[in-house]
Amino acid sequence: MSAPATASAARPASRSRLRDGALLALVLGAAILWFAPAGMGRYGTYVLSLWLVMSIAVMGLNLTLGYAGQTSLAQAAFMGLGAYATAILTTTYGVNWYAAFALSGLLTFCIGILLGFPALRVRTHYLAFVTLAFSTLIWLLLRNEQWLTGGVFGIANIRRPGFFGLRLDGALAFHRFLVAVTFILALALWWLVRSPWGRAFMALRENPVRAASLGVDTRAYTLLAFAIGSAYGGFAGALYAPLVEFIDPSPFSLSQSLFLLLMVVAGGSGYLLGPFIGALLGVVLPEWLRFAGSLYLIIFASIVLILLIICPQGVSGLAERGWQALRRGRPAGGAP
Amino acid sequence: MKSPWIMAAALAIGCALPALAQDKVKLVDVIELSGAGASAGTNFKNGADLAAADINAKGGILGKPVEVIHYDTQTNPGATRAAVQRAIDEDAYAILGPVFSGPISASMQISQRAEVAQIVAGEAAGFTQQGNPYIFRTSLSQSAAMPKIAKYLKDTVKAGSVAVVWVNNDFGKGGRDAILPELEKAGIKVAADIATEQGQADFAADAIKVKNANADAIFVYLNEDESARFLRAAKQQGVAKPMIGETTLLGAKVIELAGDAANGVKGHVGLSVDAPLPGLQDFGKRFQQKYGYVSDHNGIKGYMAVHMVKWATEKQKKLDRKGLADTLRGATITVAEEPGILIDTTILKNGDLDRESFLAEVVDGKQVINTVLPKLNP
Amino acid sequence: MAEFVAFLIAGVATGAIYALAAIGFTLVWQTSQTINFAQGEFVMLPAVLVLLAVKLLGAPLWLGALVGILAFILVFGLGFKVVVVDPMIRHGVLPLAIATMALSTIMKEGAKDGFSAEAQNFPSFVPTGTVEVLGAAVSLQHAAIIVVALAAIGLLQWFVGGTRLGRQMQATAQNPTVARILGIPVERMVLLTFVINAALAVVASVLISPLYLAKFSNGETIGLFAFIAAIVGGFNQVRGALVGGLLIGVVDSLAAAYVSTQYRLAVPLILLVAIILLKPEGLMGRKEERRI
Amino acid sequence: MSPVLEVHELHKAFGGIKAVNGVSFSVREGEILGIIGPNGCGKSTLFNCILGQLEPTQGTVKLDGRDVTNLRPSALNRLGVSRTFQLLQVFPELSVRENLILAGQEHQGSMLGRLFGARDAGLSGKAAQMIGFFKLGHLADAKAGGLSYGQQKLLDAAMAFMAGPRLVLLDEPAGGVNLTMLGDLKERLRAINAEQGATFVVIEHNMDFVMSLCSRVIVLAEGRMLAEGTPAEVRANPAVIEAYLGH
Repeated sequence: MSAPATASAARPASRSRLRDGALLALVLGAAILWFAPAGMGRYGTYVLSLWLVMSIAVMGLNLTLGYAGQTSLAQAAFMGLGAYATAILTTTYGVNWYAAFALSGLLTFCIGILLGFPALRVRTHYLAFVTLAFSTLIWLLLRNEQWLTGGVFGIANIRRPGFFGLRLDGALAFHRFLVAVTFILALALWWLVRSPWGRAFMALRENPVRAASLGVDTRAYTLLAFAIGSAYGGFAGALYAPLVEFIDPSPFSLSQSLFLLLMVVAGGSGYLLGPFIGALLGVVLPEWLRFAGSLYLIIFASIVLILLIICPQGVSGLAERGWQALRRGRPAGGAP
Repeated sequence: MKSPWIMAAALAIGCALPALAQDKVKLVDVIELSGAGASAGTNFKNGADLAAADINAKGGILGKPVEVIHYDTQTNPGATRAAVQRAIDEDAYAILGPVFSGPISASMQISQRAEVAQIVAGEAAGFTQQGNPYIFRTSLSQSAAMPKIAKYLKDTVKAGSVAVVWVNNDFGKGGRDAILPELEKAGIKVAADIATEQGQADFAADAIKVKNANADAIFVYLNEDESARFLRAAKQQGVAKPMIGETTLLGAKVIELAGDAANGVKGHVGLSVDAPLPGLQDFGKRFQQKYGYVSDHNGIKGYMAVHMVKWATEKQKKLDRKGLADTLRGATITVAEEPGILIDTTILKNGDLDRESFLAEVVDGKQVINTVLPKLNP
Repeated sequence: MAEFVAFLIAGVATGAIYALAAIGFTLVWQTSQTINFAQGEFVMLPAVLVLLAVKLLGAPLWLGALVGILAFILVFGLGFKVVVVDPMIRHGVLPLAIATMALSTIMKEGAKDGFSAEAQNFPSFVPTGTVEVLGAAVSLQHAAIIVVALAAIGLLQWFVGGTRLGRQMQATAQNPTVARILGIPVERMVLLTFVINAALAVVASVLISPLYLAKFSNGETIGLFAFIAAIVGGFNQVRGALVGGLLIGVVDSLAAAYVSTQYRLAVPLILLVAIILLKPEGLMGRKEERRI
Repeated sequence: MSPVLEVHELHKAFGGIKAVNGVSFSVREGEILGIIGPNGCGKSTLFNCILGQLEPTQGTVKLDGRDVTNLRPSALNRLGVSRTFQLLQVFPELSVRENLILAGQEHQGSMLGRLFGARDAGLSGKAAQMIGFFKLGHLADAKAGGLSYGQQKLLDAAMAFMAGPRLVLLDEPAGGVNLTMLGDLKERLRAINAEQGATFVVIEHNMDFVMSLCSRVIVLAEGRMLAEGTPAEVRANPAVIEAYLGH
């Protein structure tokens, strides 16, 4: 996944400034989303909530793929692990949701490290194939081990958490809870990618051999990129289960992993806000297109296809290019 | 970079449509139109559309036209929940569908909370056992159908051992989990227990396994096209033992696809357009006229679901959402009273159904009904 | 033993289906580093288009077949290359792979909405009947698939190695820059591989659909297995598709027989992981050069 | 005084081909050692074996008397061995400043400290100093990918010095650089050598560059050491003349 080589004259690296703009956008976004559902009905609120949950999963994959350059086709599997861990712990064992949330993150973090090991041996598409196999194996486990996971019938009546005695069962209350959690997780990721770790991840993406020669422990960072990205998948799952209040294996299949990958790329891989845009495209756009009746999925896929053809770097890439062109005082042109 | 949030808000507002005035009877069909359940869902959708057209041609329900809106579940619980939530926000009078038990389980609490009747096409046993008073079936549940099959295997086929072939989704697994205890009760040995994948490329290995199990009979519980392909593979491998199945093994689609290989297949049929009931046969003809193919049981379910709403609404003489569910619960709908129900149906307190069903056999490429099984509690 | 042979033969017969579908994977990868997630849909669609043409035009089968197949090759050979691959290829493997995912949704949904959500019979030009191979029954259709897969790979090998056009194509696959310097029309060569890919998809579709039925969702399974087969056999070798396809077919069949029907899919996947970790270029593949 | 780097009887074979065939040498503190030889003489393979990029078939590498054979590149780097590559190796999507901070950050503190510590790992000052030293001041915030070839080459070298290395191995630093830039580069390298007492090993093709920069030169041919000495001695060595003119 080589970065586009821009042979043009030196251009200002506006990334750092953009990222601080990203912080502002995060705060603003959280504020807007806190109040947005007013008068929107439970459906609109639910769709927004679902969008936030998917955004968390996409954020994780964006770290693994967009920042650290490690292709993973298993993010939905991690979401599934998190969702099932939370569902089983809270329904069967009566564990507090917050503890289950933390344990889900820990579990997926550890399994993410394990999945990272092949990445030390093989890269790019070969790595993608290994994660593809892993993703399907997890799905088979979720479906077949009925004694634990409920098998094809899934797990129903998953309770929503409370907050210091406050009940969050209502659509709006839980939505606000999700806004807060998403905001915290996004903030953590914002901090992470700005820290030296983020720099090391990007170095790993752009040139692992050179990075190693500069003392970057590529092994540790590769495993961490997988582990943290997977943990975000686990967190998303731990929120998905109480949001839908029911889980079965279908939302954690290979095709969903591919779909999450689509959201990363379409939103703009390697951009902090890319996952939000990607998940917006993947979750909210199809809902919105429902007015088109039976053709809505064709229209949705066509929009994604055309978007990618016009801008392979995704919406964020397009926005950045437009922004730069605007600042240089000339209209946003086509491809560089 | 604020644009995504604004876009999100705008899109979400676009999602939240204003409630329509009640000059129509608005039914929202939340159904599998893509993903693993698309074939079943499309049948159900067409059946419901045909029912709405029929009802509107005769002046609607209480003089108001019926409108059926279809929302795709993508065979995914999260998307299903969104669709049902939307239906309720849009003041749907009743919710039809979905078919798969995952999507049903993910959405039935929503309609329960909103006190809206949800008339589903699922056959798995579980969801009517949770005390939800707003869920209704359109077919016999597997826990009602499987005892009949076990009895048939024991008394008519006289099988001492059976090989069970099932598709590993909620439908197949549900059926398998329901038949195994019944077989045990009937003293029939399970010689082989074979799971298959939905969309599996080839059934040769499964057919060989069945053949080697050397059971007295084979119970096949797969979706229609997989049923057809399994029958063909079994024929090719020279499996000669009787093939016993449920509605999905004896349907017109299976016979069309499997050709010769379907001949001699026997079993229990809940709903069939070949049943010896004029209503069902007439429905089958008109469905084929309109859509160009033969309806499977899901098409019949869609048609019935709309007519269940019609009957109950006319019974309570008003468009009362909560009343609809109350009226349906425990009701018996007869064809004499409401021809659109196609077959006399009793709705139990938990939403399960009791009605006649059939024992059938495929002879010369046609489904022939041998026996009509009475209701469990006539 | 007889039982084992029966499973083995059944596996080979199924494996031939995967092999036939996998050839196209390896071909487009070689010339343009394109991972086509819509490959399964490429195999699903021609049969559907033929039936659709017959239905819409009310034409006899041969005419419908002609129209459907030509339309497919035009749109998904030529059109796919020009409209989707060309603008995206410069931006690396991933965006293009994602675009093919979107394309697969369009093809699948299009087949469902434009044709039917139900499976349909597809006529076969191979007579029905079975042959006995080592005491196991194999349908003539399966036998034909094996023969055609072998022939297609033989033909491709001959074409690439034995004809001027083929050698130009191979040179393009190995090093487009050098090929361009040598005066080979690289663009046209790449285009040619996409047309061949579409034509192979048509052949696969016509042969597989009588068994597998024409249905919009068929691409999912075939695509996944063809993908696994191509990787196991070797992504950068056409003959790898054959070896991988047959191996995966056999492994799948034996897994269903002796491991667990519920976990039969797991066995080919574990094989896949093992191969990637031990011999990443695949059983038959060439080592790809790694830049330092 | 013990040598900084000791290479003892290093062998590396690829299948049957012996790319490096028993090379031994040592590098003294503060010197600039040049390694020259015709194409395919094993220079780059030797480098890659010393730096842990390749596993030597046989032989040892010692840094300050400590055995570092087969140590991973990142670990070796943190012990103070830095390098540049023959082909350009900067991080194109990062700015010049970020490239430099990256080059130094892994030498500071612990892994967790880097996560929770300062964004620049306290290296902004050092990076600015390097930027000034290599005359890249006007480009500090530009993406490295947008720089000219020569500028990238300077950045590449600057990165190698960022962590204050004990030893720097430069792989063809002059390759593809125009004459003015070449002068700049040579002058900068000399200055670092003089000011910081840094020790260099330079692989080079460009004879003039090596001869004018290095204090000692090793000549490789077909995986073996052919000659060793000051630039003047090597230039006069008949075997060297033979090897070079023979090709």
